[in-house]
Amino acid sequence: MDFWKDPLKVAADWLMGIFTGWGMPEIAAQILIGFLGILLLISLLMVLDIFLVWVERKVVSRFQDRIGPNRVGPFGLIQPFADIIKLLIKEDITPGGADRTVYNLAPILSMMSVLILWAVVPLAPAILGVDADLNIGALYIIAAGAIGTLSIIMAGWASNNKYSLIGAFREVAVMLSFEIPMLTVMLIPTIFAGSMGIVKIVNSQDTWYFFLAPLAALIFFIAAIAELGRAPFDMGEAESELVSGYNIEYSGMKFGMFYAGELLHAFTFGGFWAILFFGGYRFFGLELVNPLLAIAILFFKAFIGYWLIMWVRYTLLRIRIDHMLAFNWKFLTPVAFVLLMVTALMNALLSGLPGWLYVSGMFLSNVLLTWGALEIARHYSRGEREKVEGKQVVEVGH
Amino acid sequence: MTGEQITFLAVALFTLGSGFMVVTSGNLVHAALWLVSTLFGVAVTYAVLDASFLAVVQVVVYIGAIAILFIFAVMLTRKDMRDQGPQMNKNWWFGALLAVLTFAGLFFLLQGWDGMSRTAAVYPSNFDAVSELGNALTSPAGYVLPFEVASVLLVAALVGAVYVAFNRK
Amino acid sequence: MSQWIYIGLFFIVGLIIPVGAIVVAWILGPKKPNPIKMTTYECGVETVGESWVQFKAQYYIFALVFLVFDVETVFLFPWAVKLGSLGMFAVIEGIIFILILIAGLVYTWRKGMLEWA
Amino acid sequence: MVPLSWYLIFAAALFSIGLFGVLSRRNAVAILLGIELMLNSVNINLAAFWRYGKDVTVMTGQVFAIIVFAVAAAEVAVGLALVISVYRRRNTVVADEINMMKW
Repeated sequence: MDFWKDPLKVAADWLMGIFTGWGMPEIAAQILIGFLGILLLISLLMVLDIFLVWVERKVVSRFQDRIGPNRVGPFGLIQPFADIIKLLIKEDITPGGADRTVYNLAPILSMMSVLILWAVVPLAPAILGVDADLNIGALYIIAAGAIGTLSIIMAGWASNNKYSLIGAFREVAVMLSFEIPMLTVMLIPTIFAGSMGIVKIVNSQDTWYFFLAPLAALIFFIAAIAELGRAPFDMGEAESELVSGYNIEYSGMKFGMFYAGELLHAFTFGGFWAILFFGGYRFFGLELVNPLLAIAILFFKAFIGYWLIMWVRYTLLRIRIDHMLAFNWKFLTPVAFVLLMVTALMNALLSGLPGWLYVSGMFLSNVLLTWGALEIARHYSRGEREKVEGKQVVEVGH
Repeated sequence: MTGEQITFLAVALFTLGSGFMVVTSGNLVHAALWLVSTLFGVAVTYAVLDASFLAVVQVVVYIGAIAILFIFAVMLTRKDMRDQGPQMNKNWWFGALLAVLTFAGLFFLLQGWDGMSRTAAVYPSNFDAVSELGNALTSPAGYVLPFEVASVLLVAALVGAVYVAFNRK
Repeated sequence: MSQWIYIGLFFIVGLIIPVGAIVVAWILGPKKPNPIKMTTYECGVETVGESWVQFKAQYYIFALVFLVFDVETVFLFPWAVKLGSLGMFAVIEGIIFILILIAGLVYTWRKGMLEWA
Repeated sequence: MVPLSWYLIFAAALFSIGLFGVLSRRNAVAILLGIELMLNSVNINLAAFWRYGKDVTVMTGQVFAIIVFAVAAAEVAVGLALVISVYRRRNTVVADEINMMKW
């Protein structure tokens, strides 16, 4: 009975008993248990990652009206394992002019920047030390992203290839630019929760923050796609022009690290989207029944976010880099700043009011702001178009 | 030796070692990458000091922005991948002497100070440093003016940098 | 501090796993390098000149603008944490801060620095 | 526990390394790298004094450190812009050769 209520705690206590029985000091035993827990979590994530390869391939083929992998195992489920074996026994080629140390370090850092994100993911209401409630969780996400950015520029530079350098520069420019709206909208859950700690943000979401700030959720989603370097923002690895961007010279397992890191990163950002705006592991009190159920809820929500990211990826075309950066700096960033000001103001003005009025006021202000921003953008773009094409623009019915 | 002391020594050695590589490395991109590892070591030092906010801001601002800007600048100001010529000027031995003297002087000065062996203040168990920092930065009794002036300073820096480097006429 | 021990463990495990995967692949994989294999891949076309290409200064400008905005947004985090309990004064203060920020953005925009020319 | 002196000596060593970089490097970008090291050592001191002061609830040390972050960012932005501006006009970043103000 006790075991099913909190299996991880029971396991931790059991291990604690064993380790202290060996004469190990309690602190060392605790750290060792933490280490084992983290090792378990990350190993499970790597297994999930292998599974994500299959999901991604299956989903893209459905989007493109194909069948996808279906030969190895039922529904092609064993396919990713075959891929892993191929990656493992493939020759690892280092290009002649490469800067070896930096070249080898880049894929490792790329994978690490994704794995360390899980340090602040709150998996369930009560789970051993893995979900350290840092009071700076929101910024930690950006900090991990900074290491990812660095790994890309390292890969691009060390490969000694024109394409990879250009790809890395584009990718980094896009990632840096979209970090500003992302940081700005991350301030909005912080304002509502009164804390940067991810656990506090989840716990204070009695109404999902999506209803308080739908525009912020949308901006976060767009910025996350750009941060991941996925289509329509996959400028860094534009296959048709840059071959593969920053990871062109990588082969074998090192390329596998970039690829697996990208997929897990997308899934993780789906998770963060759920955590910041859709209540994380919370689902009408269901999370209190059993921690494993709470983890299942979180992963389900993360999968929905991941699926949306895939949907966008396989539906939209790649955007040109100048359009992409202009979209960020001239539209997304100002909108995010105005949204932040409006949210802060509304939060102060509406704070005394009953719950439903507060929520609807916030929601309405967001909708109004979205409408206003789109109107201004449409007006501006019409003006631009007239400048280019002369005064012959006729509004074409949709 | 407690665990904290061992951690501190390891981090300090790592940081100083990479700091030394920053100033001696012949390849400037390598120097910038060594700077990243130095900055990361400093971030870990902040974490050891319980200054969580500073640790994360160190990574976000220094590694995520300043180091990247340095790498960009290095690549923008070079004609090819490799640097030519010596990286040290002919008076480098004088610089080294001065640096050693500075360190010796600081060490000597610190020796005479009686606060040196001070141990850390008690850290209240439910103390939220970030919240307290927000209080200090925004309450009228705190540092409102520096907070606003920092914003003006950064915008001024942006305007100045854009004007100096990229004035297209 | 105790939270940072776990974060540190995450960093260590996060390093061990990719390093382990790459080392295993290195042990298992064949190693038969030859000069053709090791050349730079540029779609089969012979590589011309150094890999260093003069890249656009525009990339640098975006990094520069990013740096300034990054620092300023980070400044806002302690403000946002404390916003609920400080009332109107803090809100107005934050709005002034953001307006100064937007002034910087507008200046850069007007100067034509955000164009990909 | 780590005594305060360790942090101060660590910071002093980092400062000296940065000083060496500033004094002996030829490349202007590398000189700025040295300045970054020096600013970081100052920040370590500020954080250490915050932690080792009488009362951790007094945040002055951390506020100072954050202002130093802003100053460092501004310094890098303007410094590198100057270097790039000089590079565009003189085609060099070697500090010895930048002598337009010398007669």
